[in-house]
Formats: sequence, structure tokens, C-alpha cells
Amino acid sequence: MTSRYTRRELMVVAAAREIRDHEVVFVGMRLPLLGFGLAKATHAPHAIGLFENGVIRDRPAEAFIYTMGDPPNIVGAVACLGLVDVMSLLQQGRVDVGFIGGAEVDPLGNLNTTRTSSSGALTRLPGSGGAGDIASLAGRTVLIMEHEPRRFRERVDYVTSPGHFPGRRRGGPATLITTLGVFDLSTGRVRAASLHPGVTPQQVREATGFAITIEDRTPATAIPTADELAYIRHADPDGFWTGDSMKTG
Amino acid sequence: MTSRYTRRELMVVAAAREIRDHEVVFVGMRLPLLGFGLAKATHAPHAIGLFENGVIRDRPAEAFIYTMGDPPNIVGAVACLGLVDVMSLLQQGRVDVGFIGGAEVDPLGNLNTTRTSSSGALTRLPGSGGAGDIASLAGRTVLIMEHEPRRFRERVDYVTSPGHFPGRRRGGPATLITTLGVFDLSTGRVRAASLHPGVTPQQVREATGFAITIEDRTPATAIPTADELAYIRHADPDGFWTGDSMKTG
Amino acid sequence: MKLKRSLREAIAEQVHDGDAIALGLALESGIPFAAVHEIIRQQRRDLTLIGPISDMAFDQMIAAGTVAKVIAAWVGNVAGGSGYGFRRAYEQGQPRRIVMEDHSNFTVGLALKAAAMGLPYLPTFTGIGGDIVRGHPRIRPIGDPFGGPDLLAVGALRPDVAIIHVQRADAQGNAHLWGNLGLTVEAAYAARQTIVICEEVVPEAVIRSDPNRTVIPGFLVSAVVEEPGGALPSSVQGYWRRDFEPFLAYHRMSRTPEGVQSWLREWVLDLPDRAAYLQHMGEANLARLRVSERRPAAEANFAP
Amino acid sequence: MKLKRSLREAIAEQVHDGDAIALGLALESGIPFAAVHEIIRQQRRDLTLIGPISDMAFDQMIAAGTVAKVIAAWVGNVAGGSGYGFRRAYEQGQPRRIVMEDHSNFTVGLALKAAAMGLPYLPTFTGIGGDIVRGHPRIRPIGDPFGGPDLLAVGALRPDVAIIHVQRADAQGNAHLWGNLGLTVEAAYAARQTIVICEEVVPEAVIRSDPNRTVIPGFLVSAVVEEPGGALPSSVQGYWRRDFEPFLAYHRMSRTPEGVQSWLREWVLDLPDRAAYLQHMGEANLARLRVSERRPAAEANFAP
Repeated sequence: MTSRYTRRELMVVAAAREIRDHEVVFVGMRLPLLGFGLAKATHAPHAIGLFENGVIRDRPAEAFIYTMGDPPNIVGAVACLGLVDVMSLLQQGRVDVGFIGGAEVDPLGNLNTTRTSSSGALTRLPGSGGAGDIASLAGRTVLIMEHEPRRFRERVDYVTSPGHFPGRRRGGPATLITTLGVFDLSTGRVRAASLHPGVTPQQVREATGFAITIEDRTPATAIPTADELAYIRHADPDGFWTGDSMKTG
Repeated sequence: MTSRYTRRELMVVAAAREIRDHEVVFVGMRLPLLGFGLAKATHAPHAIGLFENGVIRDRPAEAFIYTMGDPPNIVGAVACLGLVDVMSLLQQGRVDVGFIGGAEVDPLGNLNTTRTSSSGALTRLPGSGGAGDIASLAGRTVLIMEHEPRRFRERVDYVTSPGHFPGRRRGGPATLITTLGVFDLSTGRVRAASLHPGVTPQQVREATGFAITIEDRTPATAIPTADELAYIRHADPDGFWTGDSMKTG
Repeated sequence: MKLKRSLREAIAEQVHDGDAIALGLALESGIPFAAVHEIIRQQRRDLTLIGPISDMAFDQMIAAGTVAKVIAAWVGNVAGGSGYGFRRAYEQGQPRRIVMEDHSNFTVGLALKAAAMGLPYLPTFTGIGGDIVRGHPRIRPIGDPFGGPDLLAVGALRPDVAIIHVQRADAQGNAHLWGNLGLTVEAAYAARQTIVICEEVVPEAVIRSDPNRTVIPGFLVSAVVEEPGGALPSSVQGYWRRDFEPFLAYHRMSRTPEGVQSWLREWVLDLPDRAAYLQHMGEANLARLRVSERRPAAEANFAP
Repeated sequence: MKLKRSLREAIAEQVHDGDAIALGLALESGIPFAAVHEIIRQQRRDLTLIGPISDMAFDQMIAAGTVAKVIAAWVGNVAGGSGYGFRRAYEQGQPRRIVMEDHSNFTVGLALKAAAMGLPYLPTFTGIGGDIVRGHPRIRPIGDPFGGPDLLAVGALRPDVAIIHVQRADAQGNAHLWGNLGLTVEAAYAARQTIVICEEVVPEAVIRSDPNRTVIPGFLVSAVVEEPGGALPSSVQGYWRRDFEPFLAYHRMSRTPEGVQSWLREWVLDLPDRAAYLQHMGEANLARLRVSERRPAAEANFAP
């Protein structure tokens, strides 16, 4: 028996599965934060979460947080350091996996969150924040994106968060989780690892502005279990991050 | 009316006079620490003291301390940072004056606290500690030494704490306070600024292994006032740092 | 040396046209909005703003026309996304054109830290392979003298003024801050002057009871301002919750130039000072946001 | 992952012949003498010792023949001056020759900090014009890519193990330290493994009540050892005063090779562990040194 779930809930579950036990995770906000909490509550009880403002937690905040700087994210933290301290740990190679998102992605996993002219006119986006650092320095990165044609481009206008490139010292994009599926980026080409239930290869191709490998036997993304959904709804009771209009399942 | 005082008490008074009001002082232990406290109690009430272990104080510890790491040196500190933090402030140029000592000194104000063969055999000394950093980076340095021929050498065997050298970016030795007098080093030559009461130019020359300028009108070092002595004896009641066998004055 | 100032005095004396100002250093908490608004009221011009992510503080200053340049990793509205004031200035030059020096959080942190350490630059591996560091005015490729792979040098960034909101400070400027730190310490060390705004000016003995909590020693501080609630609507650990709604309201209002001007009039220009701002918020809102619970830190004994 | 170990287990498992060990990082306080003595008892060989100034800890390890190399700014006895064990090894190769890598406090700090930051080196201006940096194996001249004066690059120093004494930690290794910090944080970040020795293992809630006091996050820690009094005769803020006399006694005894061997037998080799050391000190001494007064830090409220 499965409950109804939203696409974003499915994405949280997919994010959680990217975290292995005992890993050090650069967490970020929104879906990755919920994914971290879910992983802790299920298969990765010893995972550690770092936030770019300097907070280190081994469990999510007890109260809902809107930003990583919200006071409940300090309460119960194991440490509250400075930004340069956690970035130093990242640069040292102490972080196994980091989650990042962007406005645009290309087949090498480059993300753009700085500026784009894709709509014809120049659009200024907010910028990197810590994403460029996580992309550069984490052991591997997991990308989370809205799957839309204008966002999936053959080449992004500006590489805010570097993907695969020749001479990369460490890490690089491993997985891309979208509103349509989960994609393997570890080889520097985009290959569908799973499509979300009900999503067809044709839908994915139409929503992707570059070539993508979708094998015939590509499985469906495993749907959330009742326990997983219960966790997510406990952590995000109003569906602030995980609500969406498309109920599926 | 003057009280009897020791040579070291006189040196503390001379050290205190090197500190101007509102200055930031890299303090060290022993006589400079007493000098800092004396300056604070007299003409430099707004001076700030930095210790290389990370402690920042705006008044000396209430209890006697044997090392800068002693718990009473933390109590009442305005800040207790890390070593790299205070050294960074030093490197930035935020420190006006630092006090250092050494086993050997030369006319350029180079200090050796690392190793010497002056006695014929190799003698290993403890090393720099923070002295080399203070010598390199403070706005000016004040040197404090026992005035003995084997310590005052034409050229030191090893430059632990650099004195004047061509291309120096900042600072350098300003004053040398010894058991015999106070010497101006600011020009890179050694010139007597004052001789301690009862000390003759001949005595100084015999105790100095290099040429030294002692003008005829060189004054006597100003002797401690009763208030100054009272402060020193309150701060060092057992004469741990300031006691010596030669009572003078 | 008397450091205590009203906020108006501190901004009037220490923030000048053309200055480079670091603020919003703890990221989403402790943003010195009272100072931001006072700078707008005093009509400073041609400022350079420095910070990691700025939340809506930078956007407001840009929309008010005070800003010539931004040095930051992220400029927008954390709750809402885009910063419309920033976008209008960058995309259309409204109300004036601004120059953007893009960074990642780490590179802006390293730029401040280089200055804090008295160095011309700090090396890093971050950003290699991306466009932020390509042709960057403050970032250059360098080799490793020990034979390892090439790095980048991030040049030192020395703000004229850092503006910092903390829980408490003494009259000498020795400041206790807890909760988020972000780049607060780096900026205070790096800046030529540091304005400390605090919830409470406390007796010296409070600060000295815990010197490890003093993240900024007073001798680096140029002014101490007691301005409780001066960071609202951002949070201050143990003092104020984050007020979420004003971020969304500003986001909505700032969609149009007229909207943002109307917002600036209501919340900044038509108010004389922070006290008036808090009054305009209303006591019910203040009561909702004020932290009255206690979760004290476990005792640390400093007895010698 | 269970981190709790007895000191004997921690040293047996994590300190190996030939390792580079950082300790004494807070300078004169919190020197992990219990660990120093356990390493001597377990007869480790060919160690490299790393620290700013070592007080008599390094001297004891050198005199016991465990050390091949020292990387430090100062090696001696802060109370007495010379370290005779160090001098005999360096000057006469007794009981064995040691290699000295001389530093200033800042350069050894920068070497650790470079490793802590994941960098091959950090630049500095310290030491220029002096002999420490001349021909130094870890320090090289470099230019400034921004055209300023030349600097020095201090190469990264990554200890195999850092041994740190703190007031309290939880079972996951999250460690609260207050009072002197010195290079403790840099070393814990830099080291491949970090052994945290604490006065008390406390419940998680104590540590989490004050995350800003956690100078070492537990995920960097490889072992947690509860060893109250483990830093004696050095001090631990709020727990133990410095015992001055043993430093002078060791200084006197260590003047001769026979004296130091006799000292090592009495205080290290003939004792099984730290409990026996404390017993040998005697309850009157412990009572004199134990801090019973309270000077608590002013409350910091972490309520959200």
C-alpha cells in the first residue's frame, strides 16, 4: 500500500538515498535538508550535516526553519563555527557529498545561478552563495533541479558551479535529481537512472535541451514508503518545501 | 626622596616608559609584563596587551602569574582567541610595540635564542617562541637583555629575531634596555640614551662586545618613583622577576 | 576614548560617500537593518557593499540609490528568491547602474580573511573550472612553490567599515556574539573601522566573565551602538526570532520601482529612527518575536 | 562508531612508531602529560613532535628516547629555561640524535593552519630577514601575484595524530574548550586523527547547549578519553591550577642523564597509569590544585 505523494516528496526520498551512513554532508536548505533528515532517520543514522554559515548538526532542527540561519538551526547543533571554518573542512576533503541547485544545467553538470540571456534579455540571478564552493570541493555533488527545457541547456551562459572539466582535482557531479527523474552524471554524460512513476522517456526528452541517454530498461524511481512520507510530513508539516499541485502515485 | 630599588625594578620602569597611551602592546612575560602593568597604572591607562597564546587584556592579571597560560591570566581578559588570531593582528600592523629578549644581541638589534658556539662548544637554546614574529611584525620592538660581554656580540651566530636589515617592511628594534642602561637602536647603531645610576661608560664598554656610542652628556636613567616601586612590589611581591642581589639607588 | 554613539552619530561620523561597507556577515541572522536604514536616510552615495549573501539588506540599499558596487556571493531575498532592486540596477541601471564583483561564499570569505591576516592574498582551490574566477579582478592563478597543482590567489579585501550586530558588548567595544558567526570575525579584523551594534551594552564584568565569547576585541571597534531590535526582521539568537513576513512583503512590494519607493517611504524615509520602526511594527509583533524562553549555555567555569 | 577509549587503548591503537604527533598546542595549559607518559610507557620510537612551545613535555619524550624529530618554535622548560633532555639529544646525540625543524610560533601555526584549510601552504611576512626561514625545509620565498612585496610560503604540516586536552566532550567527540586555545583548533583540523582527552565526558545535551563552545566537532575526533587531571602539572581552566614545583623539580633532575632516568622511573615507568600518578602526587597536592571556586561565564541564551 502506498500513500499519495508529491513530486517533491519523491525528490526528497531520492536525495536521502544519495547519503550513505557515516558520511559528512554539505546540506543546504529545502529538499536536501529534508533529505538529510530522512537519511538520518532511516539508513544513515551517523551522517553529519554542515551548513555554509558554520553550523554543524548531527540531526535536523527540531522546529521548522526557513533559512539555515534561523535560531532553531543553532539549538542542538554540535558546533557553530565560522563560514571559513566549514569551507576549510570542505577544501580539505572532509565532506563526502554536497547538494546544490541552479537555474540552468548542462550535460557536464555545470550549473548557472549568476546570469542568463536564455529568454533574450539579460536576467541577473542571485549568484553562487556557497554552491560554487560545494561544486568545486565536495567529494561528489548531487544536483537538484526543476526539469524544464529552458533550464536544461546544451551549454549554460555562465558556470557558477563547475561540473566535470578536464583536470578536475576531486569530486564533480554524481547525480541529478529533477522533477522528472534521477540521472547519473558521474561519467560526464547524462544517463537516466530512473524516471519518476508515470513519467515517459518522451516527456523527459521534451523537457531537456540536450541529448540524454534513456535506456529501455530504465526503472521507475522507487516511491516513498509510508515511513518516509511520515517523516517528511512531520518535518515539513505545511508542505512549505514539498507541497506541489501535481499529486501523483 | 627615593626608595632603594633593584636593577630589574629600574628596567621595569624603563620598559613602562616605552609604552605610550592607547598603544597595542605585545607583552610577553617577566619584566615587560610588569612594565605593561606599570604603564597602565601611570601614563598609559588605555594601552592594550596581547599575549602570543591568544589572550588580550587591558589590565594585568589580578594574581601573580608564572606563565602567560596560567589561569589567572584568563580571568578578566577582554578576549581569549587563538595564537593565529593574535599573530594575524600583529601581521596586519595592529600592534604598536612588542617586547622581546634573547641570549645574544648584535649592533643591528638581531637577537639569538636558537643556538650559539660562543663558548666554543655548540649550545642549543630553546628557540624563537613568538619572539621572531614580534621582531618581524610589530610597529617597533623593545629589547631587554642582561648586559654581559658574551651576550653583546659583533655578530650573533643565528638571527632568531631579526633586527635592522635592508628592505625591512616595517618596525625594527627601537630601544634596548639592559642591566646597565637604556640604548637607542632606532638608527641601526647602538647609542646610549641613559646609563643606570652608578654605571660608568667604561663599565658599559667592557660589558659590550661591539662599538657603542656613549656621548659625554648621556644622562642617568630616571630612577623609579615611590609610586612606581609600590606598583611593582604589589605586582611582584616576592621579587620573583624583579629581585636581584645588587641593591642600588 | 569614548566609543558609545547613537546609531545616527555612528553612521554620520564613520560611513562616508564612496566607502566600502561590510554588513550582513552572519548571513541570515544579525543583519544590521537599523544601520542599513540609517545609511539610506542619511543619503550616502556610491557605496561598495561587501558580504557573503546579503538577504534583502543590499537590495534595499541598491533600490535607494546608495550603492555603486556590490562584492558578494549572492544578492537577493532568501525567503523570496530574486532581489528586484538588485536586478533593476544590474539589468537596467535603475535607479543607477551598479558594478557587481561576483564571488562564492568562500572566496569573499578568503578575501576578508586575507586582509584580516595582514596578507595580500590567500590561496584556494575553490572555483577552479568555473566562470566566477575567470578574469576576476581580485582572483589570479598562482603556482604552488612546493610543486603541487596550481591554485588561485584571492586578493585581500579591506572594508572601510564593518557593521556588525551582536548580543552584547561593553563600553570599550569588546563584543560577545553567539549563534551564527559567518564572516563576522573576518570582517571585523579586516575593516579599518568596525561599528558594533548590540542588543545591550553590558558592564565590563559580563564580557570578562567569558573572554572566549569575545569574538571582537574592543581595540578593533570604532563605535558601540546600543540598538535593541536593530537587526529585525532578521533574528538574533536568544533575543529575537526571525520575522518571516516582512521579507515576503518587501519581495512583493519591490517588484516595481514605485512599490519599492513606497516601501522605503513607509519603513525608512518617513521614520526618524529605529525606535519609530519598532513602534511602526507594533507591540503585538514585537511580543511575538521577542524571545522570552531561556536555553542557557551549560556553565563554563573560569575560576583560576 | 564507539569513540570512547581508555588512554592506554587510544595510544596503543592510534599512536604508532614513526608518527608525527601534535601536542601541547594550548602552550602552557592543557598539556596532555598523561598521554605523553603513556607514549613513553608504550615505548614508541622515531616520533616527530609538533607544537608551538612544548614546555617540559617534549623534553621528557626526548629524554625517554621516543623522538626522532621536533617541529616547534621553542623547546625547553617555561619555568626553568633550558630543556636538558632536548639539549643532550641535540648537542650530543644522547640518548639519540634528533633533527630539529625550527619555527616561530606563527610559522608553526601557519603550517598547521595550511593543512587545516586544505592548502599546500599559507603566505606570510613573518621571519623575513632572519635565520629561521633561511634554507628552511618547509618555508620558501614567493612573490605576490598582485605586485606587492615578496612573501614566504609556509608549507602545510599534517600531523598523524593531534592529542588535545579539553574540559569536556560528549561521547561523539564534540569538545568544549575554554581558556587558552593556542593552536588547538588548527591542529585538530589538520591532523589525520585527533585524540580528545577530557576532564569529563558529558551528556550530549551539555555540549549542544552551547555549540559556539565546541571548538572541535566530533567528526574530526578518533578517540575520546576521560582522564581527569590528565594535564597535570599543567593547568586546565576551571578544573586545575598549574603545579609549579614539578616543572622546577624536573628541571633540576634532568640536568644529568641519570637524573632524568630516575625521574622517568619515578613518575612514568614505575607507574601503570594516570590514576597511579595522581595517587603518587598525593591527595594534599591534588586538593591544593583542584579548583573548587566558581567563576561562571555570564549566561548566553540560545533559545530560538
